[in-house]
Amino acid sequence: MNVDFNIDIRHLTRVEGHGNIHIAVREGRLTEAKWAVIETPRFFEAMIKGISAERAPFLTSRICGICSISHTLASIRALERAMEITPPETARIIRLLAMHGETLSSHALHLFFLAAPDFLNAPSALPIMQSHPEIVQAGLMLKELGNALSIATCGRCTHPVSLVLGGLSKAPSKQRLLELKTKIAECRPALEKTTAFFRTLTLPDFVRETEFISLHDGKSYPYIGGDLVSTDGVVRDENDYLEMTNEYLTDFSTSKFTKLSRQSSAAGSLARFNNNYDLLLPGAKAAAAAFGLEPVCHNPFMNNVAQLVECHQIIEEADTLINWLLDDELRDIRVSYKPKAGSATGAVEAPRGILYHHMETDDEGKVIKADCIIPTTQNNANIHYDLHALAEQALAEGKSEQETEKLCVMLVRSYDPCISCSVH
Amino acid sequence: MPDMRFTIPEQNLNLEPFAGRIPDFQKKSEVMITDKGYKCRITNIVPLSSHERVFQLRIVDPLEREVFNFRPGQFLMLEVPGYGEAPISISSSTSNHEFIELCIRKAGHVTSALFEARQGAFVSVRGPFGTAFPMAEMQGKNVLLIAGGLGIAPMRAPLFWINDHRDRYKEVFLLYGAKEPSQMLFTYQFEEWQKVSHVQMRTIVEKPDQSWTGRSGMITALLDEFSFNPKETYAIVCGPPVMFKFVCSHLDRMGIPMNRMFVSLERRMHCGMGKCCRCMVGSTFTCLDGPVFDYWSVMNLKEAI
Amino acid sequence: MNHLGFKMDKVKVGSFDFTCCEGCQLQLANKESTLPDFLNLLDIRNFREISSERHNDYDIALVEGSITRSDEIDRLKAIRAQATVLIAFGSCACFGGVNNLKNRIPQDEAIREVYDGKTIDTMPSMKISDIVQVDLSIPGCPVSKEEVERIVIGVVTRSQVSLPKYPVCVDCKQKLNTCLFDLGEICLGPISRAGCDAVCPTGKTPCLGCRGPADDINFASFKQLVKDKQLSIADMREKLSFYNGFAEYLDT
Amino acid sequence: MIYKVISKTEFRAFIDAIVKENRAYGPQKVDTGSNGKPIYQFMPVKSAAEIDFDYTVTHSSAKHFFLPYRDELSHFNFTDGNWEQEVNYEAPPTILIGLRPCDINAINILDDVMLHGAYPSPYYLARRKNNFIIGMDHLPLPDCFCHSMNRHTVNHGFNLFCSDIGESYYLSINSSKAYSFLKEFELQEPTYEDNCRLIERRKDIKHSFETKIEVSGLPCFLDIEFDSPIWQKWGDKCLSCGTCAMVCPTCYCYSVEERFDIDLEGSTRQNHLYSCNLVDFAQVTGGHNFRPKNGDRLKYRYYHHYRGFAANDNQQICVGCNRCGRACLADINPKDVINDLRLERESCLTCVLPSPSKT
Repeated sequence: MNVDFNIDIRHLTRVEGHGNIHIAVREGRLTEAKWAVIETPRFFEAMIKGISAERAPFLTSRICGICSISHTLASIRALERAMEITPPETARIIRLLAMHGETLSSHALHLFFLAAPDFLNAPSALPIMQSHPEIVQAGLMLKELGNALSIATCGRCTHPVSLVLGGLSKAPSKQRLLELKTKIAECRPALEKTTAFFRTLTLPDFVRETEFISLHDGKSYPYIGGDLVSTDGVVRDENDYLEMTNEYLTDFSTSKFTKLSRQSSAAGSLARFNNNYDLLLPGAKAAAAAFGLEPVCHNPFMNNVAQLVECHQIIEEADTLINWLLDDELRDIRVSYKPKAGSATGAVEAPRGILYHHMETDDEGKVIKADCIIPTTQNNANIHYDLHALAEQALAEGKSEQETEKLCVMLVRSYDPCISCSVH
Repeated sequence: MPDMRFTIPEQNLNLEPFAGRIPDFQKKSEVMITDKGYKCRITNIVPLSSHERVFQLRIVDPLEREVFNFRPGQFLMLEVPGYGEAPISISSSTSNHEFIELCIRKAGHVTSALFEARQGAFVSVRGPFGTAFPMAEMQGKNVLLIAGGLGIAPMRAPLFWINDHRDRYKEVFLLYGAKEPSQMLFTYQFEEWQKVSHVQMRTIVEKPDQSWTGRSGMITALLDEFSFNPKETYAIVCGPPVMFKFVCSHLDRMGIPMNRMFVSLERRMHCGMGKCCRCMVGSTFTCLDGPVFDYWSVMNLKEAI
Repeated sequence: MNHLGFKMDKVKVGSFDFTCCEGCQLQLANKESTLPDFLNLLDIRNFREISSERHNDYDIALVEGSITRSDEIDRLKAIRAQATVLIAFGSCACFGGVNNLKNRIPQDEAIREVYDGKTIDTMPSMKISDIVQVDLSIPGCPVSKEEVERIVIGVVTRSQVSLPKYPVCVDCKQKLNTCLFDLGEICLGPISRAGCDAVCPTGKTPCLGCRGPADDINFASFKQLVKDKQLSIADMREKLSFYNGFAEYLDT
Repeated sequence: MIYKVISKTEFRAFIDAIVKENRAYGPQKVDTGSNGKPIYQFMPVKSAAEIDFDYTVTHSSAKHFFLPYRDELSHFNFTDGNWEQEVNYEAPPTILIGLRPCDINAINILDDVMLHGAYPSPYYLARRKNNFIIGMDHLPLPDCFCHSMNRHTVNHGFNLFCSDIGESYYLSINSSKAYSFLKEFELQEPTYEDNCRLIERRKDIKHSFETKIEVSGLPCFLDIEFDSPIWQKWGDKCLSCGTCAMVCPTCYCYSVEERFDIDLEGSTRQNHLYSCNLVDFAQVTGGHNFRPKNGDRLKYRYYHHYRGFAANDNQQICVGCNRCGRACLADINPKDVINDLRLERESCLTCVLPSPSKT
């Protein structure tokens, strides 16, 4: 079969940020498959220099509009570790709840607004609102619950206001917590409906052996801090994050690439799932079983399913955390601290995967050096090489140009890339 | 189970704390009227110029139409649902119970929306509010009406009143000035005012064009064309603040007592009922104590002009 | 809606992002309870973040982000040429936002710091109005969905479209918040434009002025206040420069 | 009015019983300022234990229970080519605990404005008649000047008033509802000693005022000083942030806004508490601002408070709680402004004009 075609997608839609896909086929053979991030760089690591540690998390929050809470907490964790601040337990729980809110709402946004249209052959979620109103309604409910969790715990769902060094500036009221509990109960049927709906969709069959990296602390499903582990057996301390990432520059992308034991590696829901399956709650495990999802899964399209499994996990956990908080006085939420020189890494599991902020402070508490490594950065190389393998498989199966193009964009979307975030 | 001994039931009249100054709860209708307007149908729209139109409104409910009464000089709060309210002076005859006429310039977003509305659409009015021109006090005297620009709109109500009771007044003069001939409003009524109402009328424009054959200049120039006894004359001056300021000082020099000159002030109003305080001039409310003030009071009001 | 005998048309909207975190566009999908009604007001012609459909016949352009690369200037000018109403959406678009913090550092130094000196196409951050005419501004980091709803309704119905002219303190006091100055912190509430529902002081963190200055602010008195309370002028300057909304006051 | 005495423990039991069954608000410590002093506000309470009975003064007044910061005036429901207007001003019964005499006086002043003028407000009335007010006296703070405004005592406008006479409260019961609630608790007839203690307490309060403002003749002064440079001087300090009006118990100026519902099926007319200090208070359609300067706007607030407006019989509406002075970041307070004004006038009279007797 002698076909020549180019797939050239500029500014891929339904993802956060600007990325391009280039596929070139000459005489039926794949000659080029490229994932290029063309986002404008913002130089956060440069602009943060000289900013007070107190303000720094508010700045790094602005790296990303979707996972701002993760960025805030990664910076806070790095700075608290650098300046030896231990936040109170109550604050730790509330922060965790804030993060759950963000992950839930981000997953819901991705599943219903960005990914689902592909499976239903729609250009966006807007026509789905007409064709499948009850599904969109369920998605909106989950997203709203996520936002409500974040708003109650840190004041706002995008760019949180009350997450501060040393703990929290304000605790949620018991009244708000009780309202959240009711909301969670109301959302359970929506989650069931969502799961049932996604089971009706067919995910492309594609596998490429991949090394998955995530946090792991052995006690609970990972969110904030812990060891850095990979499915290839690598284990590192949080502060040794550079050994996990090995960033390098390519000439076609403004976002850097990373690698560990192989050519590329992946982070995200599927990575967390693959490394921490045993720590999932029964409900989440049951959801995974319903999709036949088992660790270690190497199909990147299954990241969508892993996100849905995590929604189950988060809703269960959030309920438990709220119960803990309802038994608490909610008074001890912030410790005071003295600025000091130091340096440390804060690693958190953002919705899209492991996120590192490394901060160095001087003795006045000003940030003198910072390094942020974003999950999408860690996925770029994997997306790039996946595209290559996927395009080859499609050609081998005799798929048309249109079919190949659709598979490629679906692949990129499965990673739920957060591109502006990756070019920070 | 709630302990009923300590529960305050809903809507319990709790009168004691008012200590003898209990508001009149019984006259509930009077309390209500102030916030729910009269629903009106726009029965006619008369274009006057590119930016000014007369809107003829008819109160929908026959009973309300019967009740609605006003005096020359009073204003209404006109509500265009969705867009909000604007204070508008009433431009029609007090004896006309069928229609209310409002002469409106397209200025803010409320009036702009009204200009889009079709004939037959419904709007709402609250009021009438404010003070009126003292038509009774003027009886047996000359009446000098001086209007500048859109100031002719509030002037129509006293003109209609005078027409209805022409024998009670001596000489009536109407001086009307506009910036340009095209901005002269109600030209179609000039003849009626002069012939039927026996009003001596003169017009003047600041910037004449080719079509204009009349006088040009400042409105005060027209005063020389009439002779009357200033001690026996009342004046009503409506127009932009700068205009009534110099007209009134001119009249003062002519010898008309300051408390016999009446002007209508305009301020931003949000309630029309003396509560929001947006229309305060000095310590007076334009909506309650005005909009009609005698010139002596205006002189004594801080920030009036 | 034709209760007055005239019909409202949906507005044809395009949403575009430049250098930013895209958090403001994300707000459009928030406030889920009114989301279907909100989307019903709009005919979305171009919105890369949520839809694959792209048309270039929009009347209203929401423009998010600041300008930091030459190709963005051309894209922005093309949007301006098409749009009847161009709305600067968010603090980055209105003032340059946090992106302007990089302008404090020489460009080569910033590139060396982040990209090991590799050739990177970038330039000092600029706000939208530095390049093209802006018809309406909705400041905020991120924008408040409530305000966006209000302004979109205003545009659709041609009713009043305006931002509050008064400072954040009005809304903050209405929430019965404790004044952050009483807690020993510098808050930009007294000089920043209201409309955010005082979300930061309500979370007990100081206002950083993401909505820029209110109308006709008394900056001299504010500076005196910081001095009188013996708070740090350096801290005040860091807050004032955070979103670049107060650029004109920094040297005074 | 019926007078009784109740022990403090029994009083708490009574409060506990009524707050449990009703929507209730009482003073609560919400924060500690950086100066170490507690900050109080009227907050929703569900038991007597949540109330700080020995509080000093709340940061914000109780005004918003009667004049909410935002209040719906009416709602329009649109149909094809037509609409209906709905007006609803019902308010749920609410118990307010611990209001100071100046706070209750402030509500009485609002009654004059909202209920006794030309157009009584049904919205205010609905709330006023459904609020059950329990007042409590207190020793003044160093900067309180309600005595100067003669607002440090109150004899109407409340359902129940408690004077602290040591181990017990001396109750002034001013409504049958309060009396029927109290009947379930142990009350004593005031003894001769109780009466003496009450008089002592009142004397004590009266003599504890450290801040005094001379307000006699102020209306006239304010008229004369309308163009005084004093206003510019204080205006230069004013941040025009509206804080004073928000915390004030009597500032009631408002703004009316109309907004479409998001589905465009209706619209809502709201009033919104405003302040004459805010920059666009006197701005009219077309953009002209009658009071573009901070000083002009600040003057208006003082004019309204100490001269009074025609609509409320020209009475002074300030009650002397000094909430505005305490909350003002620019350190503007009535005492200093009025003293300044007085000083200006008096020095002017003595230096410039010869005394009439000498001419």
